[in-house]
Amino acid sequence: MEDFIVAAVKTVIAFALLFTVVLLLVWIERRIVAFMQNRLGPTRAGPLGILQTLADGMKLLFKESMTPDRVEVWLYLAAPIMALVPAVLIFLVVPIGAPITIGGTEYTLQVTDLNVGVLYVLAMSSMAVYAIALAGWSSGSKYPLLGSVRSAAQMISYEAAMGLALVPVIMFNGTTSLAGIVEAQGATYFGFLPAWNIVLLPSFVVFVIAMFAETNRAPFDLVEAEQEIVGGFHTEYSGFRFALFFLAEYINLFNMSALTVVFFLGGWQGPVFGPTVLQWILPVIYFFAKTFAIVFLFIWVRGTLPRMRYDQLMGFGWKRLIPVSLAWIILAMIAVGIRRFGLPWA
Amino acid sequence: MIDYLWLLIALPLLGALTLIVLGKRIGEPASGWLASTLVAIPFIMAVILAVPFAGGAETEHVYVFSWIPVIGANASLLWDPLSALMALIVTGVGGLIHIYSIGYMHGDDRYPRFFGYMNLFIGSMLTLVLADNFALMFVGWELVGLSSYLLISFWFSKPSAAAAGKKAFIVNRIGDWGFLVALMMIFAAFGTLDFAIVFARAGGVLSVGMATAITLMLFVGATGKSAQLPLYVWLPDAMEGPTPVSALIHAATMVTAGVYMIARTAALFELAPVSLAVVATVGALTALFAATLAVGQRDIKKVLAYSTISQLGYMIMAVGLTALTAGIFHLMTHAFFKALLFLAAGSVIHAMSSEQDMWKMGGLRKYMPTTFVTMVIAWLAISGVFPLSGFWSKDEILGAAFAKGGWFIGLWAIGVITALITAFYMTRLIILTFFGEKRWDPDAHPHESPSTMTIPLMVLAFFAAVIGLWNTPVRLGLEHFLEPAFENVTQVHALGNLTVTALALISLAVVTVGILLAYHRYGRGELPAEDGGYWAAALDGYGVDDLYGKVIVAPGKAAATWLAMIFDVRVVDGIVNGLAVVTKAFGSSLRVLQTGWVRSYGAGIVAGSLGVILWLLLRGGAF
Amino acid sequence: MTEVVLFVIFAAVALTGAVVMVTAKNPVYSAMGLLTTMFTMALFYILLDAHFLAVVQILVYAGAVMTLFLFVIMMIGVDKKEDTAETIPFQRGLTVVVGAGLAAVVIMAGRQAWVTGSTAFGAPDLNGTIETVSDALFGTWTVAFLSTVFLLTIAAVGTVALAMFGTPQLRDTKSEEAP
Amino acid sequence: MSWFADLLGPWRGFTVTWRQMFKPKLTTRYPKEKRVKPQRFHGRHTLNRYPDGMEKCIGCELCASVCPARCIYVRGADNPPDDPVSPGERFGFVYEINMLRCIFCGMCVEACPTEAITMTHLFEMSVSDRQEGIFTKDVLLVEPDGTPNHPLPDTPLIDIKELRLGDGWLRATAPSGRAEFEGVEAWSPSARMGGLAPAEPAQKDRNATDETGQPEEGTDD
Amino acid sequence: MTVTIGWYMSLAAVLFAIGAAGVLTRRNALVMFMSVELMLNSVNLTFIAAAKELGLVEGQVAALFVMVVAAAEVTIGLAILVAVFRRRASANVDELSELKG
Repeated sequence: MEDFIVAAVKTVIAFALLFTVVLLLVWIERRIVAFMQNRLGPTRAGPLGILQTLADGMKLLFKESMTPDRVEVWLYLAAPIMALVPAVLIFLVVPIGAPITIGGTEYTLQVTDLNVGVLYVLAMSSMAVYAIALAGWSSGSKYPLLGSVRSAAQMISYEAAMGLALVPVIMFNGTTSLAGIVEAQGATYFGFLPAWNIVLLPSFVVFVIAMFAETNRAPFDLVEAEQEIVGGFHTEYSGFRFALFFLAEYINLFNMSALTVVFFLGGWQGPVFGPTVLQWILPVIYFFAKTFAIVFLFIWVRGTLPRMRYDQLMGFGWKRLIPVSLAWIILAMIAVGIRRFGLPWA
Repeated sequence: MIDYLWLLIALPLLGALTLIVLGKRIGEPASGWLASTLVAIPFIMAVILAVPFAGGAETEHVYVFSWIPVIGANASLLWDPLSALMALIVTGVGGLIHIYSIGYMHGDDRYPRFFGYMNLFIGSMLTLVLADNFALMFVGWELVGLSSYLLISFWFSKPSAAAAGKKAFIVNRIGDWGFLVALMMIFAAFGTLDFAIVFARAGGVLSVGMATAITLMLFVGATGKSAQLPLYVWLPDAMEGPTPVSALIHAATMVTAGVYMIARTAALFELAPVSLAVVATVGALTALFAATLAVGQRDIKKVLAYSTISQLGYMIMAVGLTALTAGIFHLMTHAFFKALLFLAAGSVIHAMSSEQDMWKMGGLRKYMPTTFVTMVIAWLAISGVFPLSGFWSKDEILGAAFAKGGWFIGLWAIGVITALITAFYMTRLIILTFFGEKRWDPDAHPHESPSTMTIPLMVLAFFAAVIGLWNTPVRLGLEHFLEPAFENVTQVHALGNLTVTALALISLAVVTVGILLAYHRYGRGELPAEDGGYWAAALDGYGVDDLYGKVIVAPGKAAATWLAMIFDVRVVDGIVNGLAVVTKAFGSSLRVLQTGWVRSYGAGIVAGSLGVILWLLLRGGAF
Repeated sequence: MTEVVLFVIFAAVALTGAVVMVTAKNPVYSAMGLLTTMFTMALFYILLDAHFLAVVQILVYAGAVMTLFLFVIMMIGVDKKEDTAETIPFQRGLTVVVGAGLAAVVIMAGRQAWVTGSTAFGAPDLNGTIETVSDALFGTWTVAFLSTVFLLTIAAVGTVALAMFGTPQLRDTKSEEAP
Repeated sequence: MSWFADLLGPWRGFTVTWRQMFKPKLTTRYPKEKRVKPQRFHGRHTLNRYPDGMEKCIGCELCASVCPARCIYVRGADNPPDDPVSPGERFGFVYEINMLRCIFCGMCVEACPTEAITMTHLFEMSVSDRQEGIFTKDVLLVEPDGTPNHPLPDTPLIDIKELRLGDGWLRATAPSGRAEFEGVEAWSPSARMGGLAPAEPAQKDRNATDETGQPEEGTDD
Repeated sequence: MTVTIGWYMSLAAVLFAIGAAGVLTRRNALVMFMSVELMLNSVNLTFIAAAKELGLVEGQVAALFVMVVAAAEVTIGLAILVAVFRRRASANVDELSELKG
């Protein structure tokens, strides 16, 4: 029973955290992109406009949710939910801080630690395709359909690269549990260099690029390329249903940044000192600092790079990323083999 | 290091693969050097590994990987003094011939391919001699046959070369058949093909009859590979191949495989006196027969080819007398001096722009001093002049024959006569080639060969001269060296010193007579006209080929024609067509079921599987 | 007891999904039904301690196979409603017979001792973690595993070939019409 | 080193966006700060009056006929003799502009023979109903004091002062005026920067000097 | 009351039967394909249930192989389907009966 309560509390906290973070995230993105374009961005709602997203959300909540004529109603209604659910589910396995001990019981700062965490993450991120594909198809309109077909192909393609990019990480750390991967990155080289998986640089690069494509962000935001296909899959959505898509997109953005941190940047690892409470808080701070650094990278890229053409996108995915990942897996395999079993002639 | 024994085989095979696949890219001199290096490295390894045997090291069995464990045939290698000696000869002489070929094959279109085949041969031969069981030995046996075929017909655009390659292959197949039958009999008798087990249990398991059958079959294999009567016919024709090939395969190494095989299986032969007698007799007869043929040849390489057959006869005779050390000793010395002879002949042919007829040579000693000197050493060695290698090894065989006594004395006599003829025809060869007047075409410009060719000649000449001193009756070095390999076999040894000396004096005298006779006939200006009668018959190989053609080939062809034209058309095709008619009728009646609808097929599949499951359930019990 | 409740709920969902899959007029709904069934399968696998298989089930079936299905459905269009009138003679009768046979087999098999006899999963603990499965996969079943590698490669090559050389007719007619 | 520069080439764009983040922002924080609009800004229309309060519009419908968006509706009527609305024979009895269709091209202003219709700097025109988008004469006509009318004059968005500065009133003489405006400088028009000379005498004074009742053309030249 | 392997076997049998019915009655090739997938899935369930019952990991390995084969089968099958569709503009299997005997 106690386990159940702990799990429930954790889940509630995770949800609250996730939605708060997303509210912040939208604001941060709008502000930073504005700054990059010599603008100010939202400044009105709340101090520095920090409540702008909340205001937008309220607006969308109270707007009329229209259901166009020629939609497949059930799928049309289900699609936004199918977008949100996997996005939220991914966050459940992300460790956001070091385990803390209260009254002799150890609590991990993640809702649950699966021993197949990496695969779970991949599985859930592949679920995101359904929402987009179904939204586009069920809208009964051509732009959404085009957008969703594009997105299905794009996400399948980049999922492969993403999964391959994670293989060296798994080999290197010898575990598929996210907590385990973070733990494994706690060591140091030469006593001071943190042993983060960023040493697997090709993996990191491939993962980050695939991440951009998976979250449909610039420069891979063909799914919603306004100039060509209006709004893409969510053209026919309005009101709160649109808000759900929007929310899912930003939750995905945050999740992916968090996963990058977990896989490559040492998770919550960092120098810990001071009293116990500080020792609990510092890892969380490290984690969020790193995550927001990746988020900033997302925004920076969006502010800088133009959108790719569709054939460039697919060509890049299949002809560059996947071969590079495969070659790198072989190299990493040799390296891990040598590390574990010694040189072949020794 | 013994664990890396497999590299001995693997390196040449690797070279073969590389050169056959990538040869064109590697180019002309480089591929020759690559091939030579890949033979030289095994040679060095073999030397390092063989040295401990001088100090009485143990026999080693090196397990490489599991192959067909059921029949006791794993890829495992045997490293005892005998195989070590063979490996040294193969890689050492082979390496020198490789280097020689770099110069000899210069300018050939398929230069890299040649070295690829040569490496393939070296690898195969090492497989043969290092094998730890009959199956692996057979693999090597077949592979040397293959590479021999490839190399004989290397210049396959020449019809005679292509025919010679086929002939060698087919004749060898007859011998291989014998070997294979022997293998099956061994497996039937012992349940394994592993050398160690077979030899250890041979005495207990085999009856005399069985042993005789097995060993005779093995000997059929040996006659094929070692060109003994009656399967010798392929060897003279094999001279169509490039001369280094003749030197390496058809003089020094491959043809000695039969000798090696009999020596290796001596434990079986020992149980079958009849077989031993057959072996010794066939060897002696072959020696004499081939020697008489050698006298009548005009082609320099043919002389050497028949000479090889003759010398192989000596070796076979030796192993047939169970004078194994003597046989192997002669094998070794022969490898050196015969390789040297061939290479020197090749050098001459090279200089004379591919002229092989001795009647168109003469007086070459001034133009090719190195070749001349080395060839003279080889001549003296093969003729059995005192202290050169041939003297020691041949006399040991003759001594063994004499020592065995009884009717084997007859064999000794044949050996002595053969020695006389040998001295005669070798002297004839030397005189015709290097002495006397120039009889060659005025356009030819004989010249000494490049150093890649002469250096191997000199090295071989050195060994041909001195290697015999290893095993003099005074100091039996080789005998001690090989002792661990033959510890289970009772060998024949020459008699006391007095007899040995007497026998040596006899053979020396005979040799001197032979040389003098030849000098008398050829060395004094005018050459005798050699045509008609014996000479024509000898040039024709006594018509043995024609005989084989009439007795074996023609009936075979007739039978094949009947089978192809009558039996196949009427009976075999009739059965096949009949089946087709039946099937067609059956099929057209079943066509109705083929509706083209996937779903009806699906229903059929499900119904069928349901039926099977139902039957299983009704039959009762768990599945 | 919890297990029973979970099993019943999941089984109900799985059966609903399967029935929807077979009966839906629109292939997209069929796909959704199958997707539901596959998810519940993954849940069953978790109940059966095959965690790795559960995730792989979602990854392969839900993530890849069904996505592909959806993609193809969208690509070749689903506007045409299926005609339900049976055109193949005997098909309906055959289906009924086969269905009856299947029911009979299920009932007969259900009465076998190995189905009714066991009371619970009392066998040795088997946790389908990655380690356990991969030990078997890369130990005993290496050859089979490598064969699947070849199979997948062949499938990929075959798909590409079909996609590349699939439409000779269309191209021909166009080039004929052009002049 | 050029190869190194080539290698960096694709990444140079990131430095551009990075630098931009720290540059001063161009945003004007409207409505807290307001930009000075260009002098010839095409804002909302007004219907002007003569300084004496008479409407300038004579109901000629030239503006309506020239309008490319067909958004002006005018109906003229005869001036009541006892209480003339405009100085001439007729006046604009109905004057409506559909602002939802107007494209702010200014052709009406050019077409107007009496300069009755002009454009102001007023652009905050949001409405909550399509019906409200049709601006009637009530809204369009300036107040007697010359202030442009506005539906929501009290919202902080409206800067009447600016409107006064920026309106498009053109100086003109009225053939006749009302007595109550006599000698009053009713507003500070801004057709010309820096103010305007005092209003002309009232009509009755004009009548004293010029009996014809016609405006004196060319007197300003 | 506990869940025994029989429960899983029965469920799998029913699912298999539903899949078989789909193959036999539907004529949209896509839906037939899905029915085949359902049948494969039900077999996987029996494999894994048996693996649990017997404590053998081989059941799970077999299920894994089934998944791999299913994936390969789907890619090729759908590619064929698309190729057929391009030529005939129809996914109705009853119209594809050229191989009629």
